[in-house]
Amino acid sequence: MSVEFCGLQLAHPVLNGSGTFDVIAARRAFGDQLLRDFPFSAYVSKTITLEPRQGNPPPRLWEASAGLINSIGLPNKGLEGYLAEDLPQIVEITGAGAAEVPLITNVMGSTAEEISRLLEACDAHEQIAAIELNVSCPNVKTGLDIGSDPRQLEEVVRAVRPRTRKPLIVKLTPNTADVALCALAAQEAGADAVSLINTLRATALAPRDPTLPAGRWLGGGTGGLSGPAIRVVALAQVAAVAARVEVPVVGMGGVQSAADACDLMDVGATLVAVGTESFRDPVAAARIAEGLRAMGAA
Amino acid sequence: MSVEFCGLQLAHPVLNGSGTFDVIAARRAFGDQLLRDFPFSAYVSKTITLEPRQGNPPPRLWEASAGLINSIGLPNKGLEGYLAEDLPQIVEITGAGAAEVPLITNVMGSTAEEISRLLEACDAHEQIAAIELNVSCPNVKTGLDIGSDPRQLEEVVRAVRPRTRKPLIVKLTPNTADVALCALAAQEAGADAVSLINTLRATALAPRDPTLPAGRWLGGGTGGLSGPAIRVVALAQVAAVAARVEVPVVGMGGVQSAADACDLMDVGATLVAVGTESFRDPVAAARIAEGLRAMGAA
Amino acid sequence: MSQAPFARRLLTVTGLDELGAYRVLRVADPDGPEPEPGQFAMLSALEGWGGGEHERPLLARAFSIARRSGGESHFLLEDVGPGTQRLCELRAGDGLWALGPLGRGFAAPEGGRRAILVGGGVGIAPLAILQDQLEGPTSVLLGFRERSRAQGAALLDGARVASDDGSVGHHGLVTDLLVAELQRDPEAVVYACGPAGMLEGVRAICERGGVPAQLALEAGMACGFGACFGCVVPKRGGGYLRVCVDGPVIDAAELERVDAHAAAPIGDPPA
Amino acid sequence: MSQAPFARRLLTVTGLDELGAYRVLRVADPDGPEPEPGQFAMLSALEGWGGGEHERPLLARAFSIARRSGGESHFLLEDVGPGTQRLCELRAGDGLWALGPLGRGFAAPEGGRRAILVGGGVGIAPLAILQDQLEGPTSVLLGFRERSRAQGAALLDGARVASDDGSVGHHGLVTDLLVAELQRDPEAVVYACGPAGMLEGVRAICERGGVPAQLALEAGMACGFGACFGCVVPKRGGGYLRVCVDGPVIDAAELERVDAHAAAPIGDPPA
Ligand SMILES: Cc1cc2nc3c(=O)[nH]c(=O)nc-3n(C[C@H](O)[C@H](O)[C@H](O)COP(=O)(O)OP(=O)(O)OC[C@H]3O[C@@H](n4cnc5c(N)ncnc54)[C@H](O)[C@@H]3O)c2cc1C
Ligand SMILES: Cc1cc2nc3c(=O)[nH]c(=O)nc-3n(C[C@H](O)[C@H](O)[C@H](O)COP(=O)(O)OP(=O)(O)OC[C@H]3O[C@@H](n4cnc5c(N)ncnc54)[C@H](O)[C@@H]3O)c2cc1C
Ligand SMILES: Cc1cc2nc3c(=O)[nH]c(=O)nc-3n(C[C@H](O)[C@H](O)[C@H](O)COP(=O)(O)O)c2cc1C
Ligand SMILES: Cc1cc2nc3c(=O)[nH]c(=O)nc-3n(C[C@H](O)[C@H](O)[C@H](O)COP(=O)(O)O)c2cc1C
Ligand code: FES
Ligand code: FES
Repeated sequence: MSVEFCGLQLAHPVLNGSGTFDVIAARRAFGDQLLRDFPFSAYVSKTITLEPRQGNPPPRLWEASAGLINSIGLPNKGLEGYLAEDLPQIVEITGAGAAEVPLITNVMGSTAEEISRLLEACDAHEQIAAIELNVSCPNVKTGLDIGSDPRQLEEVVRAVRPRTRKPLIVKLTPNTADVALCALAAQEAGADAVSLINTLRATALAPRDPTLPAGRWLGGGTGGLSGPAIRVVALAQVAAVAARVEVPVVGMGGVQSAADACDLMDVGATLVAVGTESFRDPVAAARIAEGLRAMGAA
Repeated sequence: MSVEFCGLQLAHPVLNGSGTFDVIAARRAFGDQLLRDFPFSAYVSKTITLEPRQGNPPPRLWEASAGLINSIGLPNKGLEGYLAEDLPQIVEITGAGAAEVPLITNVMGSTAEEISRLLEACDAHEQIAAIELNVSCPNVKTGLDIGSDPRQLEEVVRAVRPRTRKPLIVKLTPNTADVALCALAAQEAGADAVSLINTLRATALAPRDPTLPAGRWLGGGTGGLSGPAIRVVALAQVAAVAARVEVPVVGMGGVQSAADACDLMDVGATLVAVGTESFRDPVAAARIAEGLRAMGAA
Repeated sequence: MSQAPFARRLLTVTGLDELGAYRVLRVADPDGPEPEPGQFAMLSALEGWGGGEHERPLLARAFSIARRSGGESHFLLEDVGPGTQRLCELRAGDGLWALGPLGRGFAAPEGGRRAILVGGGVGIAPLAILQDQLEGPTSVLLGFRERSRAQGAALLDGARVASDDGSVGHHGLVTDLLVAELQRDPEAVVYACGPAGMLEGVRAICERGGVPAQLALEAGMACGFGACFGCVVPKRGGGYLRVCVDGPVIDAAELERVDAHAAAPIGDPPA
Repeated sequence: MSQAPFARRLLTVTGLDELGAYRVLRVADPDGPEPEPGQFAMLSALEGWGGGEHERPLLARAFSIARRSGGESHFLLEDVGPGTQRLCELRAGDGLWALGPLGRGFAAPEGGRRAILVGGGVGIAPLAILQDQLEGPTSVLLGFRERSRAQGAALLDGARVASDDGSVGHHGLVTDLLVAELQRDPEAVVYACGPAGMLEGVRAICERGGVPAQLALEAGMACGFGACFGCVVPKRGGGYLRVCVDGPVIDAAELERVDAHAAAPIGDPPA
């Protein structure tokens, strides 16, 4: 069941999707049982940016047909705040003597320069085992632009790659014409792994209710669709990417069960991440890992 | 309720999505009641290509979470077969003395040359009121390539545009980084309208059942996702396009109810098309048109 | 072929009876068109089905009309997935959407030939209404996986049964019975419905013996009325047939072979 | 704050009682942690809920714990959408997933201040368990849209009621009662829960009078434990609070105003 990924030894193949599990808040809610029963084999932290961000105005959520649209807008304390305030608390939960899983820090920047500074800073912290570069967030213009054009993506990743010796995972955008070309570009530029899919661009209007202002529901205007609705899109994209690249693939999108995870692994994913399903069931990842074990799939 | 679209006067704003209603087969199944209760205000025929196509091997369908994946592969009799065999039968149903709705013929080709021949041939038939150019079918490589790159799309549409005086609707692919750029390109190149969304690329694996061969379920390998699961993605894409183009927009994707149709019109669609929902309820379009009327939305 | 009203109709369930491993769904439909044997309907439950509020089942499911009697339509169900499970939960008084009768049914025997009805598993359903309407003597040969399914044979009169596990009747395949029956009467015509493997056996046997055969096929269907082009099976000589409008009853001569993967699996492969 | 076991727990419904326009859902939970007043749980029905087989509701829904008694947890429900509708269909014996208790509850009054409980509509729920646990005299002021909802007042002891349509009690807003009550006792502390418009009224009144107030907020929630960052409300001085982990009970001083659009609407705005 143990699996090797970019030099990390993981107890099983199921992680969290970035931005879908806040261990600091979860510890407040669940106490130290979180540490003992930690459901993920590695912890991916929420996307951080160079400067602090408040995120989008509410409403930030809309439940769609078999899915969830979020328009969170990447709230975070910025690089400094993350390293000074969040990192120590995260490591207390994920680190030695506690859950003991590797920490993957997810970062996003709108220029190679910004990303370089993020990577360098992460590189200097030994508690960070690997870095995931988010080039795919649909809520922030720059993230989209970098990630959806293979050439630009290759350029940026090549420019930033030397700034860290840690494994670099590039999280691709699904909102692109041919995700396999983007994956190949990331690989060519030196990514150690790719992860996908992020959310599909989507939007919702306010319910036709005279007590509510009409128009866009989400404070951010548009958002990203996750959950079961995107599962078969994720399967196609992960399959297309895994068929083309040599580097390991982290597959995600609508995974709710071990069978869903197994499908992603069958088409070539090395690891599987769980996002929206953790909202329904915070220990979903443990259940899925257990199921994979029972299926003999991992 | 009557609505003007590219010079055509339509009784209401609800059409069918191409490839989701075969009037010839429906007449065999339902008889002449089809003519009397015709649910669409214009009839869009299934995509035709220059040469006949058998379509993909079965299985061609997979029911997904709140959606349907199809991998039909554009079976059709080819241009000649369509004009000689299908067109007269279609017109008997949609034409004067019968349903009396305009016929929109949907065509696809992999080169400007091919498309030109299709447009010229359609132009010569007065029974055809308008032409929809499918640059978005995810099952056929060439359709994807033309439609997902704004520059290539503009080039092709500009090249073929002079071949017909009939209104030309360009059906965009949703599998692209920025669909509004594609819509603008189509408009610049002379499209009279754009329509979207086509299906999202998706796939499925065979159920884990020892009696079935493992691997990809669909004979065509991958397919396209339609139905409720894609509704909020369609809404975002239609909104993005309608905000940028001047030409009318035909919105579709997961429409099941008048409220869904109204959402698309609220973000700027002039017409709305119904696809997968007609499979569940062949007169869904009439129900939706009726509902729009009751909501005062059309 | 009987044509369907152009709209699904909201019918009321009158009962759901156990029949061994199967259920017989009875629905009040006094005004519905008389179906031909072999025709089917696309069914979905009014509540707890599809799209608006539920995820799967989303699309309606195809079911052979198994019998018409006293203004009721009967369907034989086997619970194999979300759609059939939901239908098996229905109770008298519940609402059911039905679109149909759809498709091409069985053609009457030509030239006074005797009919042999060959059914497998839940595929026996259209043979019941066929037997109701055929004149003259018929042979009925049915195959099942095991005893609880074999109770389904009560749907027809005078059936001879084979079972995979030997728990009822002939221990073996229903096609064994067919071979023997054709030896007795090579001038018969065969009407068959069941899983793809069984139909392929029937097809090959009849081809070898030069016996005309009409096969009621199944395939995954999204619409049931020719709209989606999803339900195809390969045609002899190339190309595809749409099972919903070119079938479900197809002359065996039109097929090269019945492909197990192409046809949607049905619940109860007897072999 | 009481912490939740790290996993949703499968509980059994013991009953669903009518209370005017509302329902009281009772659930056996003898081993569950004791919640603090103001804490909530994320609930979803075992059957007919979410994702795997159904479309909406997909995510669990947040509900204040209205009472603990005899090993049971009580929830007050108003049917306003697919989730609450499904919960209102539950019957004794049905399974219910519960994650909780979650969030920060009400803090006990400081310095012997008398508590005034102000509730609106289904938002009266957390005030019931608060009243159960408060020592000393309290005033209970509740606002409802009309008579059938006002029956919900029976959940608390000695409530004074206002109704929008004047059918019960004071004809007007519950905040009218609060203004009068604060004139009598300006040294009180206010605990309030209800729709955003009412909470904003309470907040403004208390700010003007320098009265401390704790407001139990609502917001659309995907997770309930701080994972999604979806449930935010604007904080005084900029930035956002997560209602699920920074609240749902928030000191009025932390808020500039309670924004009606930001907070998820609840069923029964009394104004
Ligand atoms: C003309 C015709 C007549 C029929 N008559 C009868 C009848 O009289 N009685 C009867 O019981 N059945 C009959 N069937 C079969 C019946 O339609 C199917 O069993 C039914 O559609 C299954 O639906 P389900 O939701 O229960 O199962 P599904 O989940 O649809 O599973 C059925 C089969 O489809 C495959 N499958 C699994 N998941 C999916 C998926 N997500 N998308 C697509 N395929 C999937 C699997 O191989 C599975 O075994 C008939 C079919 C046809 C075409
Ligand atoms: C801490 C807390 C405590 C609560 N306590 C209680 C309680 O004790 N009792 C109680 O009855 N309720 C309580 N609520 C409110 C309850 O959680 C909501 O009423 C419930 O989530 C509604 O779910 P629904 O599926 O029934 O309705 P929904 O369909 O979710 O509709 C609820 C509202 O959300 C909006 N909405 C509509 N469609 C959507 C959509 N697709 N996606 C997102 N929003 C949409 C609409 O404005 C609608 O009025 C509480 C909420 C919170 C946060
Ligand atoms: C509420 C929410 C917040 C998210 N935040 C981030 C984020 O900060 N960075 C990121 O790379 N992905 C983010 N994602 C995307 C997820 O990591 C994941 O790629 C996506 O949700 C698909 O998986 P799922 O269907 O299992 O949720 C977020 C998703 C959700 C639902
Ligand atoms: C079975 C099926 C076949 C389709 N065939 C075509 C086609 O031939 N040409 C085309 O342009 N679009 C085709 N489409 C796409 C639809 O026209 C429509 O764009 C899409 O299904 C989204 O709408 P819906 O969610 O309402 O189905 C097809 C869709 C389905 C489901
Ligand atoms: S089921 Fe749609 S064409 Fe046959
Ligand atoms: S509900 Fe998810 S963070 Fe509050």
